[in-house]
Amino acid sequence: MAILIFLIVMAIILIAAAIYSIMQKDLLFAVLGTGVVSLVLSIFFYMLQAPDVAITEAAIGIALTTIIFIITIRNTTRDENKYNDDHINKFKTKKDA
Amino acid sequence: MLKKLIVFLLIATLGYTLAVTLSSIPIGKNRIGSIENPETVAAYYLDKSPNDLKVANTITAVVVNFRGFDTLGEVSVLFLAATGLASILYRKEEEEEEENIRHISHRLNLPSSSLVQTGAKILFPLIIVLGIYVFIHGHLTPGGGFQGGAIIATGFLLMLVSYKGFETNHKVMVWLESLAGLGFVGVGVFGLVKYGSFLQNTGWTGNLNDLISGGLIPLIYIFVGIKVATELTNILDILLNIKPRKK
Amino acid sequence: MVITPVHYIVAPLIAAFAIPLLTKIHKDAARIVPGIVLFYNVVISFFLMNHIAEHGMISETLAGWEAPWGINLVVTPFTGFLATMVSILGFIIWLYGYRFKRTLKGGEVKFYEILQMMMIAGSIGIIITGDIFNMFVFIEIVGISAFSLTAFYRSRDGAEAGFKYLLIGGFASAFLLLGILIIYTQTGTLNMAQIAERMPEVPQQMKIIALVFFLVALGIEAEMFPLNGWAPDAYSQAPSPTSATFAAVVSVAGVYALIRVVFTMFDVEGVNNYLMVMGFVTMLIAEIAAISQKNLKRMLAYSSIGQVGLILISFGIGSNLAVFGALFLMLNHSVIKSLLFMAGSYFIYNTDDKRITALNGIHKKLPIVSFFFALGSLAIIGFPPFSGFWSKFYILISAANEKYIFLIIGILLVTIIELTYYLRVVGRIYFAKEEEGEPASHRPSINALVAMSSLALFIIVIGVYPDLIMPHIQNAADALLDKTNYIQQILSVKN
Amino acid sequence: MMDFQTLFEQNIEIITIAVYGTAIALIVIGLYAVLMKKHLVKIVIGLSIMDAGIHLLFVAVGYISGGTAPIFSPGSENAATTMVDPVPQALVLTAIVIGFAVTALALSLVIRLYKHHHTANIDQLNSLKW
Repeated sequence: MAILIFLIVMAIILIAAAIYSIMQKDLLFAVLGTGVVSLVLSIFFYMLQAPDVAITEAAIGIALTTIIFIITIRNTTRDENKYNDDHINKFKTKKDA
Repeated sequence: MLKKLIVFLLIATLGYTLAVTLSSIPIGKNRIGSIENPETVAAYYLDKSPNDLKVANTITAVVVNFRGFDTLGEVSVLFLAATGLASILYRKEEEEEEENIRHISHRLNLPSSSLVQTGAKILFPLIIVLGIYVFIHGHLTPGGGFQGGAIIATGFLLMLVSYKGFETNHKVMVWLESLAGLGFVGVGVFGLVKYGSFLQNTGWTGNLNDLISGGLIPLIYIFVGIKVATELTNILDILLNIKPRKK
Repeated sequence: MVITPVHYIVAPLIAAFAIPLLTKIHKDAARIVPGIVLFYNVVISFFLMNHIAEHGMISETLAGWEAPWGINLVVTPFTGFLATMVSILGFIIWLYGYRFKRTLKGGEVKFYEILQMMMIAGSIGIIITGDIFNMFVFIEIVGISAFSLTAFYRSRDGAEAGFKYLLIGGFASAFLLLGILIIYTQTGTLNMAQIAERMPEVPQQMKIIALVFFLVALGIEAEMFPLNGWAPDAYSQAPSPTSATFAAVVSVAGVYALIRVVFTMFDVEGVNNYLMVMGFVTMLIAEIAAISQKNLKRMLAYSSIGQVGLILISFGIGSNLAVFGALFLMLNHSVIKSLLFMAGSYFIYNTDDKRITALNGIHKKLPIVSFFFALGSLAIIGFPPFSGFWSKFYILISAANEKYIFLIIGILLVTIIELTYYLRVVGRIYFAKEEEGEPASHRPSINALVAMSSLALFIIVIGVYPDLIMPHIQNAADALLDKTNYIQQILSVKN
Repeated sequence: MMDFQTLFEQNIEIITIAVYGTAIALIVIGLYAVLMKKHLVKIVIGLSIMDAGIHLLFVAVGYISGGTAPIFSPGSENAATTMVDPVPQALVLTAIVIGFAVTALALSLVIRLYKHHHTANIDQLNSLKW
């Protein structure tokens, strides 16, 4: 029974982490949320008798995907609501019209 | 507001459709059918993998042999992604010189404490060995080329972020990358020339659960492992070495 | 070693993996090797077409597992016809682009050539594979190359168009996976012939839901309305040889995938009508949008979508003659639209301006290119002595045979719209008052001229002697419609 | 391990709801993020969550109650009848790697766009019509 409860708790954590990661305004934490999604997902895969998929998800989903997101955030912006104040259209060229 | 409504309707439709569809695909039901008289591909694979190919891990047998062509395609997807990434983030030499920051490293680094560096130094060989172990034993235990390759890439990632001066040897990387890819295709062409079917396995397969068994399958998985490791390391290397824009 | 269909994929892959090494030996290797490979694909095509004309269709097994168990590659008169067309156009586009990219430096050339070659190879893969998941993998190969090439110039708009394309492509692959999932649980197989064989046993509801997922996913690849928002941006931002490849190769592969799934895998009633209606809407909206375009490449892109709509209508009519017309139109569209993109890109290259208004009186600067553009315009509208006439003619006849009056009216209306906007451009090129300016700085190089003239020659020759190509198209149409034979031939080994 | 299997067998309805529900929720949440969010990184996050849901769905339909992982470890050489379906797992392996490739490419485009626009908000990237 304990495993069943564990499974349901895991399902709730998974959904909560997914919602958290799309609602969180601080993108760094949002990305960590997707890391949690991957982590719980790989536990799911393991419980559903898919150890190969679990290892792949762990290595690629948790480690590599998270790190490339973090690199991107570092190169762009961490705040979801950040707007560019200078007028965007000032770069517009005639050719693109 | 209208957009929100449309999106909501779209999402509700998709969710409802999936729920209805899945309710008639019950989980846990055996859809494979009899193994002796296979009607589905799954039954056939479960039958042939231990008996004909002598590969203990059926998923490896499926990925490398039965559906090996998919894996070749997948490896090339990764290769193309690395190429595309390099092309999108490529900078002309003039541009680099213009910004005059060519020789300054801007790589993302952890706060370099000696603790982190020592830890990385100790962990790095262990991770590499683990990765190699995973893809060498791909036909026996869970894991294989992708998993091993991804683990090795994590090892390189650790070194790249903890040492400012750590650089992957580009020459070696290019050679390894190309040779691993060519090795994979080469094994396939070997099957084509010798047995008349691309990627065909050799007749000799050894015994189930031996390290050296399964014919060419472990060899292919080693090539896949090296290829995946180099491609992923390449992707990380390119991304980590982006120079931040001038403030 | 005999030539087998797998060479189509293996040769480009070997080249792609080896190019990073070869460039170290010779710096022009990255430019030349893809040409050799694409030419080799043309050779394979002719060899295989000969072979199937004598011995019937080929179903090659991979990894030594017979058809339903392993992945198989199928060359029927239909897939062989499309693969031949794609490989020949791929080679011509390479020839055209050979010196076009002279301005690029070492690294960039390597990336460009690898991606371009793999996009063509992946399209051939989509066409010849007989396995639905393998098709997904090839769609991803084409997709990844296409996203990267769209953003290849690393300009602001290019990156945006690439991102947009990638996002919609991501949707497509997600939906495709869902469709594959449903089909797999219902039939227990991934081989398209076996899926088709087992399809009657699948519950109707499952069938329709899976079909909807496939239609959405492949509709995106085939530029079907309303899923084609990516196309004009991608076409207009990509390097010109890539735009030509999108029109001539990628859209063909997308339409093929859609047709293969709808015609062979599924047996749902009424999907033909759906194709017809969606094709009609696609065509009408795209052609109307094309009128208002100010950017030459965007106009050509909308025109391409319109042609794809017409192809879908024609497949939707579903009679043998209509399928024949659709395949003929696919061929014509690929050839003519590549010619238009090739010629158009020299205008843009010279005026350094993508707008149509910049073309005033350009025929004095670039007489040959202008001639090719005018030829292509007339051909795509469907003027009689050119090949475009015949495909439209057969489609109209087939619509008349099936008594679809509204289709005939629609197609004629669209022809008038096409006439308006193409002749507007041609009129500007030839009759508008020339703007002040220095003579053309970038005259077409000899290889580009050879590429364009061979396409132009094809348009004229087929326009005058359509009998040269019609038997092949007729075989292709018969092969597509003969579903039972396809299933039996592939699965015969099993029984 | 055995504990898992018996429990799974007994409570298959709850597990169906939990696993399918989670998968559908992930797909729907991901789709919502892709369609409604304004920040490019958020959109890519949505795409990868959507992919994750589909991967879970694949593994779930391949599951057979009471089944073991499809690996013939020493001592279970004849256990083929009690194994879960290996094919969806193999397909998911491919799909995960392809998904990573697409994500990496998408993020590189985000970086490139940010360099040009100094913003990653799609409302401000309006040089082409969205």
